[in-house]
Amino acid sequence: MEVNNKLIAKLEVILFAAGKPVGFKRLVELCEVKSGEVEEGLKQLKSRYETTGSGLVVLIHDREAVLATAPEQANLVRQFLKKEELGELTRPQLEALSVVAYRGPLTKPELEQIRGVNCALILRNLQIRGLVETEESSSTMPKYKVTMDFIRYLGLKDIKELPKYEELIQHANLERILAETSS
Amino acid sequence: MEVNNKLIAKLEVILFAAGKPVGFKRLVELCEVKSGEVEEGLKQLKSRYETTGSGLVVLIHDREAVLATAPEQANLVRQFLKKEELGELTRPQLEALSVVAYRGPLTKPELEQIRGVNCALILRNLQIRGLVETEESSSTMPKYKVTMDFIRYLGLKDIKELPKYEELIQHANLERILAETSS
Amino acid sequence: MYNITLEKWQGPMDLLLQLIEQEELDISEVSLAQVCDQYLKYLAQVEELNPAEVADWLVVAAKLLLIKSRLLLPGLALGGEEEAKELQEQLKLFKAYLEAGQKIDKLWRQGQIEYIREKSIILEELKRFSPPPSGLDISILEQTFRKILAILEPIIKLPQITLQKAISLKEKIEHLRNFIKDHAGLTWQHLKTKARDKTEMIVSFLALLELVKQKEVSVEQNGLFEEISISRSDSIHQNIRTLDH
Repeated sequence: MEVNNKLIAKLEVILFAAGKPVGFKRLVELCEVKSGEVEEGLKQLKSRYETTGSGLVVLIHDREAVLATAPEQANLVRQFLKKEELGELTRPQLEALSVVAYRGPLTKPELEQIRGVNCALILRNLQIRGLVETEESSSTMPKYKVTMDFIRYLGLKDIKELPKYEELIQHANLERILAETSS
Repeated sequence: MEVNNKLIAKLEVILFAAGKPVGFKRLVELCEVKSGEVEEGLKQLKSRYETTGSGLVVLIHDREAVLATAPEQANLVRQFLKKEELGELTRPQLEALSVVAYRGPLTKPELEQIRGVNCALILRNLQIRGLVETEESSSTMPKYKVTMDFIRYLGLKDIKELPKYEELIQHANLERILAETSS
Repeated sequence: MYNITLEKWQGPMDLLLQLIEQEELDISEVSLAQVCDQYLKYLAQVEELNPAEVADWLVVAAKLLLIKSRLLLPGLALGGEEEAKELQEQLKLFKAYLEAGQKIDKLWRQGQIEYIREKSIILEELKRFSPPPSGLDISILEQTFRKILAILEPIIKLPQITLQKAISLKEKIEHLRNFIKDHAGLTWQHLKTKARDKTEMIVSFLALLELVKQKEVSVEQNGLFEEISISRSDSIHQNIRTLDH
């Protein structure tokens, strides 16, 4: 079957952005083509990755597709994740963590207002490490707080046992800077 | 430079697994090669994505690389991830941003000299939006520069694609040389 | 007269550039002198609108006045060649970046964002609680949080600081006004040497012009390039020349 390159690029983009298996049905919907075309497109994407000597592979199983790293690269991925994501905390990570610990649960914009820098990647990392998690909330904006694992790791039963907890979270500077987020 | 395909595959795997910008330094460490080889490998990976008509692109900025979706795929990704569009940039933000983009890294007083107004709040807002960051430096005065997010949001592959980049950057360089020789 | 409100201007450079462009002039010393009065008119409104930025606007006002006076009254020997050159350069540079900013805005609005994956990929085996290898305790958290609270201090105070700067400039003008009024028979030369730096000299001159305009003092110059003497209007009423036009 003739499948145009545009479709292949679209499939690649969706699989990349997803980072997990995506069903054929969803792919058909998003690409606005027939099911057979999606299957053919995936086949061609798969063979393109194979022939260019890429480190990535397209896996197809049970009418789902995923873009993943080749099995022989697992060690490299492990090494990378250990160093980059699970190594020592960087200064900005530690700072964000201390704010979430004392002032959490709080939203990302609130954290950013206090820190004065963008915290998207920092929060992503703290979540991977299991130090921070989002709280179930009815509002649209998720709130971040430290995990029970982290509280226990610090030797505490409750995060409110942090030194000078009451005094520090009632600091006037915090209220005033947060007042600016809402305005 | 001759770079073997294995290195290119490794770089691709790391960038894919990271899903965020990775510094050249880390790439050198993980691939156990010289810095020049990483740079050459990235260049070849970048051009492979371009020539195969892939939906993905390799972006390089400020000695970091990231794997991202191609600019023309933005609508598809937005639909898939249900992403909202970015808010507008205000005029003062645009002004400050263009100075930092063409002239950065530069200090706050240098920026203020050009804009003629105090820029503390603007810089803070741009940092919170993730468009500007400070450079790690030993000097007391932090220097500001644009981020990889800035490159990504504008759909550029390289900061050199900014309108009139060469012209404006030459202007800045010339002034710098003049200032240095006169002092 | 242009019907524009000041909220539109993002700063003195922005306004200055618009004034020059509306007159269809190039950026030059002459055109800066030409738009000086219009600029001052706007400045009067800016003070009411955004006190936090008055200082920035005043500095440019002082430079413009100096440039204008220099062209009108070369005999004053005010200096100011440097200020004129600097302001022109600053304005040209500002214009270039302003235009570049508009192009950045165009790209931004196209929304052709290059997306990265939002979530990280993590190997199943690494999905576990991972504190930093070298450890972390509550005292580090406390210290870090205290530092962050301290850093917030100047940010919260920011609007007040700019305001203070503005007030001190205005106070300086007020102070000089009183000084001039109290010392009838002063010469410009005297005032000039009293100034600690160029900015203060410019501000002195600004104050002097203001007083002349309000007819509180008179200035007298017997010939081109000669000493200018300043006196209270109630003591001398002869040979008044306002420097205002």
